[in-house]
Amino acid sequence: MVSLSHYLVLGAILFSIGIVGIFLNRKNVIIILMSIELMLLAVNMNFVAFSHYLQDISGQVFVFFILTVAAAEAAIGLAILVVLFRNLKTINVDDLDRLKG
Amino acid sequence: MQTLYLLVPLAPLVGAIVAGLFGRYIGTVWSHRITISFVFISFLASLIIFRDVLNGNVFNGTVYTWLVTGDTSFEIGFLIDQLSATMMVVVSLVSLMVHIYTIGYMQGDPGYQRFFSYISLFTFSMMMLVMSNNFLQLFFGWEAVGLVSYLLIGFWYTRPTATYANLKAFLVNRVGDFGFLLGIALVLMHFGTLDYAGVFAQAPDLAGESFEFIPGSSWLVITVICILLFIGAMGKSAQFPLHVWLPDSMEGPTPISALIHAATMVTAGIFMVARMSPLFELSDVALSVVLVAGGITTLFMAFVAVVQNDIKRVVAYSTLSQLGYMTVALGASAYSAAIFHLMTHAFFKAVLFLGAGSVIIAMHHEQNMEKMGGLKKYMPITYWTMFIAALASAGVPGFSGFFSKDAIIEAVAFADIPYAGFAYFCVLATVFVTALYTFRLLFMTFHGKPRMDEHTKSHLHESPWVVTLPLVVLAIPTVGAGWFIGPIVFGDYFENVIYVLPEHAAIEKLAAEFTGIGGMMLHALVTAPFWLSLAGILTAWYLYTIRTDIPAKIKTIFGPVYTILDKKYYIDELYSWLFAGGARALGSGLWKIGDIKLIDGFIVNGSAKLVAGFAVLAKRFQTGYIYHYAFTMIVGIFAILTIWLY
Amino acid sequence: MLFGFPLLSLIIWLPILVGIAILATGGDRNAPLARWIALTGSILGFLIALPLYTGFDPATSAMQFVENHVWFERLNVYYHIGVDGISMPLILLNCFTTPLVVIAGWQIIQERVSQYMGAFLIMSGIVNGVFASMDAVLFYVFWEASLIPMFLIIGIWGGPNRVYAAIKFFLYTLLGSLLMLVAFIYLYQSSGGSFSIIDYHQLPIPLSAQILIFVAFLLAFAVKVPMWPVHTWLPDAHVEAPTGGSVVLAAIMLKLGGYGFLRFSLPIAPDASHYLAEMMIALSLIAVVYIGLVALMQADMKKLIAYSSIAHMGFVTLGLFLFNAYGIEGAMVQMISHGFISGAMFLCVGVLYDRLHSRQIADYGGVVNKMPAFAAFFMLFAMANAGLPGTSGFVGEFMVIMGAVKVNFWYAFLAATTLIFGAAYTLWMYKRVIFGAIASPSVEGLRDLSKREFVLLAILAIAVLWLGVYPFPLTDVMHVTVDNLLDHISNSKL
Amino acid sequence: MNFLPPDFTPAYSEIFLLIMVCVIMLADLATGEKKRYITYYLAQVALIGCGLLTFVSFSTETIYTFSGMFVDDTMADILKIMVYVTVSAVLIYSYTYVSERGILTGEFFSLILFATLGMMVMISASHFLTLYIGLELLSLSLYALVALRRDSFAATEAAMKFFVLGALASGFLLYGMSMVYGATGSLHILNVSEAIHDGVGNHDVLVIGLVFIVAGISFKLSAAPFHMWAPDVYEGAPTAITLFIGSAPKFAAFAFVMRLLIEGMGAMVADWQGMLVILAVLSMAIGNIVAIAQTNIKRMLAYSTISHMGFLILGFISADWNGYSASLFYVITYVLMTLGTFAMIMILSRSGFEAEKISDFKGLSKRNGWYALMTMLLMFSLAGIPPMVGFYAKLAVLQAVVNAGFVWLAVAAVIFSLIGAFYYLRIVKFMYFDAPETEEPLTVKGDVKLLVSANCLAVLVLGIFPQSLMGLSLYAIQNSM
Repeated sequence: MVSLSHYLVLGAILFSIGIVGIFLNRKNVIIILMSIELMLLAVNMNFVAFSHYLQDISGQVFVFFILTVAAAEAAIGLAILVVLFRNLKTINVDDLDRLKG
Repeated sequence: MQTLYLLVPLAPLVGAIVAGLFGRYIGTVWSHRITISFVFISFLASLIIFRDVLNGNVFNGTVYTWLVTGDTSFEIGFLIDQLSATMMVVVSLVSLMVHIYTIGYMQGDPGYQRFFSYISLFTFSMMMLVMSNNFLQLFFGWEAVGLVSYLLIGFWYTRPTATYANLKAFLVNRVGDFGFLLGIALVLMHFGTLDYAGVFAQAPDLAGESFEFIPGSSWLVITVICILLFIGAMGKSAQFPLHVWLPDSMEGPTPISALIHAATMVTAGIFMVARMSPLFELSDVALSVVLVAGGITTLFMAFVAVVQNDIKRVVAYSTLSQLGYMTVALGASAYSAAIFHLMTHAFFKAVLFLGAGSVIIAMHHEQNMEKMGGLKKYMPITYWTMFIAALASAGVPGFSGFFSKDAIIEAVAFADIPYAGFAYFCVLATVFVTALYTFRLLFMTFHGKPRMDEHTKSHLHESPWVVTLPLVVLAIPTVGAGWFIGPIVFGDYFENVIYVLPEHAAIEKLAAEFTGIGGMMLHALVTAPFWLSLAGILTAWYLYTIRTDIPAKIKTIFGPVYTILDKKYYIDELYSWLFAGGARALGSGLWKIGDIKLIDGFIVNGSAKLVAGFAVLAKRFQTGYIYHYAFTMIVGIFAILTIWLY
Repeated sequence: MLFGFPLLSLIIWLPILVGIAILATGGDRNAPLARWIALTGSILGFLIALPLYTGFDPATSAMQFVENHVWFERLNVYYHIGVDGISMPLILLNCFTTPLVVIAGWQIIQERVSQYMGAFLIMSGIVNGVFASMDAVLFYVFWEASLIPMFLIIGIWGGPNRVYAAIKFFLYTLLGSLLMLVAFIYLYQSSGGSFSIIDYHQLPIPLSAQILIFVAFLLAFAVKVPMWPVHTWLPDAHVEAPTGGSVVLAAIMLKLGGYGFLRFSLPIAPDASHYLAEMMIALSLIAVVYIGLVALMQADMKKLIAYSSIAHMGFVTLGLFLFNAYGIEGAMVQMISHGFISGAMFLCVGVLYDRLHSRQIADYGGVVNKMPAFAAFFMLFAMANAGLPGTSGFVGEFMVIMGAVKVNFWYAFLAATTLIFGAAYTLWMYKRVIFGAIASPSVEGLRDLSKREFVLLAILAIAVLWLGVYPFPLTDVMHVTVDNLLDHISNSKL
Repeated sequence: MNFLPPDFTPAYSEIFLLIMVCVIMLADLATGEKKRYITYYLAQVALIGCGLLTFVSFSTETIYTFSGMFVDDTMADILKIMVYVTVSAVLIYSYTYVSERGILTGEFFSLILFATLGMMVMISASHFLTLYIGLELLSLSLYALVALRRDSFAATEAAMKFFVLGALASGFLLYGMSMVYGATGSLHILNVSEAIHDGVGNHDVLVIGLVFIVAGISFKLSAAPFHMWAPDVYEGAPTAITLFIGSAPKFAAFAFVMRLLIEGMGAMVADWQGMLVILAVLSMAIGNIVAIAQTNIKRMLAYSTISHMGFLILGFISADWNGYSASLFYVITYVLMTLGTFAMIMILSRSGFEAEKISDFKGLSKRNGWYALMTMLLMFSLAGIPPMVGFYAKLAVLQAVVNAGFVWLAVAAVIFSLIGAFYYLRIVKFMYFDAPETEEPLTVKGDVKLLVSANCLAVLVLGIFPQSLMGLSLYAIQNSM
């Protein structure tokens, strides 16, 4: 039957997909925002799995806070994206290299 | 009595300071009056002390403690005994005469006061050297004398040859002092004190001791000390390896050549070895080294003197050769003979130099003998005083030179330490050569046809009294000094001052045969030196008055020999190439490669460039792309994870 | 504490406060005010330092004029200052030199006078602090702080290539002293939490640790002395520093290294000192011979004198590692005499530089014809630099050579070569600059010493001659301290 | 089931600040462009109020409220007071700069105060949740602040980078927290430390959790492998915001480490000590070496921050109260120096001219001697040269490291600080040895001039009498451990 380690493995896979999404992606910034969301959801998966396994509710309460924070982050991320687009007329990741050295 | 001892060195010092610092304000006349009067006071004081020493009371006390460190205390003090008393008299007399002589010689020279202050300063330093009762003060006097000779040789500082000569003189003296200081260091190490009395007392029981001087071989302590001290003497008294500076020091004004480079400074080395006789006696190796050095110098320098045309150079080389005589005497443990010759030589050499000086004044500073001749008529006093000095220098019986040189020659004959034979041969051969070049000088300058141009010839006249008076005054002891040989050399004059081992009995044997001055002169007729000197005089007379063309022919026949002698065996060139050139090359090599390239370029700036290189390299990692930043973070995490989990 | 009055603190903080007051006088309008305050401050600094000598009791090796207050307990650091036979002469030398430097810079420095004078006075106070501090952190704070004024002096008023020289000087010394900091912290640990130097003297340390500590101290002090491999900053710093700067640099900054060896390396790590003595002696002898030859070849007067002071300081380190009374006292005397001589030599070059704005020997020749009084002074100092007996230069070298021969004849042999090299490079430079006919029209225009310069050189000449003719009072002060140090070094601490 | 209202007294200052922020936002609506100084004074009043509140409720024993999620101990109070002082100083320094650049808007003040609130929550968190909430509140308001200057390309790009990497880091942190939660079964820091102490959880899971947490921490501290964001954000953001990012959050990061790593996972000291050593060496190396090759002053100061954080971590490595108090002292002195340095940059830049390049400092000693002297004090203090306070900070930290037996680390730290000294020296060189490029006199408001002088002289005075600050940091740590 589906044990704790299965959930953890799933959580880990989702998490690493999120990470890979950030540094492998060359196209645009929105995909980065999406992969950030994915990472946070993977962590929620972990918390719920542990909370159920430990029969302790506080893990799941934590998940709700993470969800709200993730929403706030998405909001700010998109706001910055809009400002970025207005200035640089592009949201291609490769063009964001003015600051370097 | 103490104040008198202090007066002897301090009076000239005060004179020097007054003339030196306030020379401009007190004018030329007053400056020479003050310096001469102070030196005269010093001369009088030394005479009184000499008489006091003669009737027996010797003084050895300290003036003040210079320094105390590591349970030894270094003092400044005086040792007044027969040896230092004689030296004081000789030094102060010659110095007084030179002071008077300079009034005439340095007439109208801008540096007049400065010159007087320097010669008084010289008298002060020589007195400190002679009267000291410990090695430290001896070394102080030693270097102070070297300094003043540096100042005086380079007196006419605008002449490049003069400034080159005084630097060379100072550096060669410094090489000698280098050995001397190491000798003093060893003395302090082995005897624990620098005081003569203490050192001489412990000397016998240290005779056997030896130490790993060079890691392989073990040497006698006394030998090493004596050789090092003798290196100092060689530097100061211009013996063979370190003689190169004396001929060049003729660049200085003639009075100082007389005072410093004939009578007093160069004899400091001889005085020192005589003073250290208790040490030298204990090591035959050192004595033979002294002997050999003396022998080489006396013979080879005499040869060079024969070919010189500059009047002062001839007298300079003659001084070198006579110093060789004294060194040979020291080597043969005939210390009293050496001191006696030192005294007589001081007088007749001073006359020769001052005479040459007066000739130079008359000839308007022309020093080349080939342009002189027939001055006899114009300068009778100079001629006759130089004639007496020449006789003394050649060793003609009756004159002082004969007694001291003859004593030395016979002492060497009796000496039985290694290389005594070689020294005896050198000393004998030199008698002939000395006579030759001394009378060559006399005949070329005073006899024969005058070879100078009309203008100088018309101005030829005898030098003023200021110049001729010292000549006459010094001519008297040139003749008379010899007669005191009895008590000084053979008697007990230096009895408790100079210590001679029983087995080095050269002087005792001579004393046994000594039957008074007359007897010695008669005895001389039988011995070789008299005939050699006579032969020398005759050849000089023949070559330079009768057949003046022969010397030119000899010169062509013996071409290469002549050039070697003329170039002074190329020693000057060797030294300047090897030592001066070598030091400069090594210096620039070490500086350019060592400092600039290696340390500065490679290590210091090199590391700076290395770090700057790393900085630029690391800066490129900051590419500006978000995914590179994310990538480094992830790599970071992955690295730490692998380290900690496995 | 002399009759209840914190004399030593006053000696340290008075110059610093006066320096700050001068800084406050602001711009160049009231430059004369800044100069006069500086002069009175420095002379006052010297006068209050005199009771240090008169009130000093040469019979005890313990610290005198001690003041010990808590500075900050967090790291157990105390404001602990005191003076003994080793540090007292050096403080006097420092207080003696500061007025001279202020006078030297009187006319030459025209722009930013207040900062110049202020920097020197603060510098003098800080250096007094270094010599007097008995607490490791206090010592380190003063040691590093002394870098800042000298860095600014070289950098602001220096010659054309001053920036490189200033930064090189700063980083070179900083490298050494940072390792010393780690050594202090290690000692703090092993001594169970105390920064007092006196505890370190008694603290038993294993040999391997001692060697590490010794190496750390070696790097810090070798750079300051400077010893042979780490000396390349000194010629640059000297050539670029203004006259006053190089006088202070030569007369005082180099003594910090020698003092450091005496106060730290020898007593704290005696076994390591014995273990590494041969290396140290070898380095010092290299300094004497190698640098002597290099000095021969310099075309720039200041560089030549800089190299000559490295050679003279080679004697100091040689003397220190002979472990006998001659050596150490000789090193002390050499430091004091070198302070006078090289200070005077730099002033002489400064006199020439102010007139012709060139330090190259080739630009001069026949100066004696135009400046006889200057030539006389320069002769005296050149002779002292060559170690002529009767001048202070000889005393130190004589004692060190006497000490060296006790250890090994060939050490003395190599050390004595300084007689020849010293005379060679100094007098050769003297000949090319002073003697000879007037070389160039610019030399023709030279005028002799002004009254100010005359007084300056006269004071130093008297000092050099006095120490040469009668050094007894100086050495008498340090006997007991040096003997105490010697038998402290002789018994091992393992 | 009766609901007991929790004891609000420890959180009074947080509540008061929240209220004041709302008041400011409303007040900002009412006031037009001209009367912006009202919101400015309100912000200052808010900070002073919080200061009073914290000061009043100051007590040496630790109080837990909100069922153990919020703690108020001496360290928290001292850190909060430090934060208030820093933030009000930031506001004073940046008022002229910000008004010249047209970003003197209501959002500026509210975002800064929200960030301060986030910091305060982090400082007194004793539960993973409060810690995370505080962290996110701080981070999000910082992202917004960086992007405040809408028309500047650099600012928006910096904001985006800061946002993405910040989000990634908080993702790591959360993942670590989940692992630790899974292993120890509780989110309360006290329970977690007891669980680890008793060896309850599976060791490997704990280590994974620890690694991810350390990653999150080192991002916040901008320590080496996770430092990449700092140079770009410091350069891109307007100087006022960079000043804010470089100073106050460092206190929060310090508290973050103390709460999470020391109080929470103190038992696993063997593991995280090694990690911190790696972080410290890397950040000192990269920070000092790369800074030499910089020409932009803000980017150079970013790398200098990285190297200083390396030194800060040295304190934690020694893993005892002596080390932590050394680190606290280091943080305080570091913030003091950074405030002064950035304030000088703002003084140098005028409307339209950004003092970006290091060479803008050229000839400052001729243009204005006083500020040159002030900057020199700062530079020597940053380089760690006595008698400035920077030296004592380095001394305390090095002493702590040597005490823990890492002598080689101390030697490495000292060598890196030597390399570091060069680029601080270069600024002093520019100021004193070179001629000025522009002859513009510096126009500075009275209060800024006063505060900058106080700030720089504090660097010197604290250098001469360091006992006050050192004693305070020791007192703070000892009472809260």
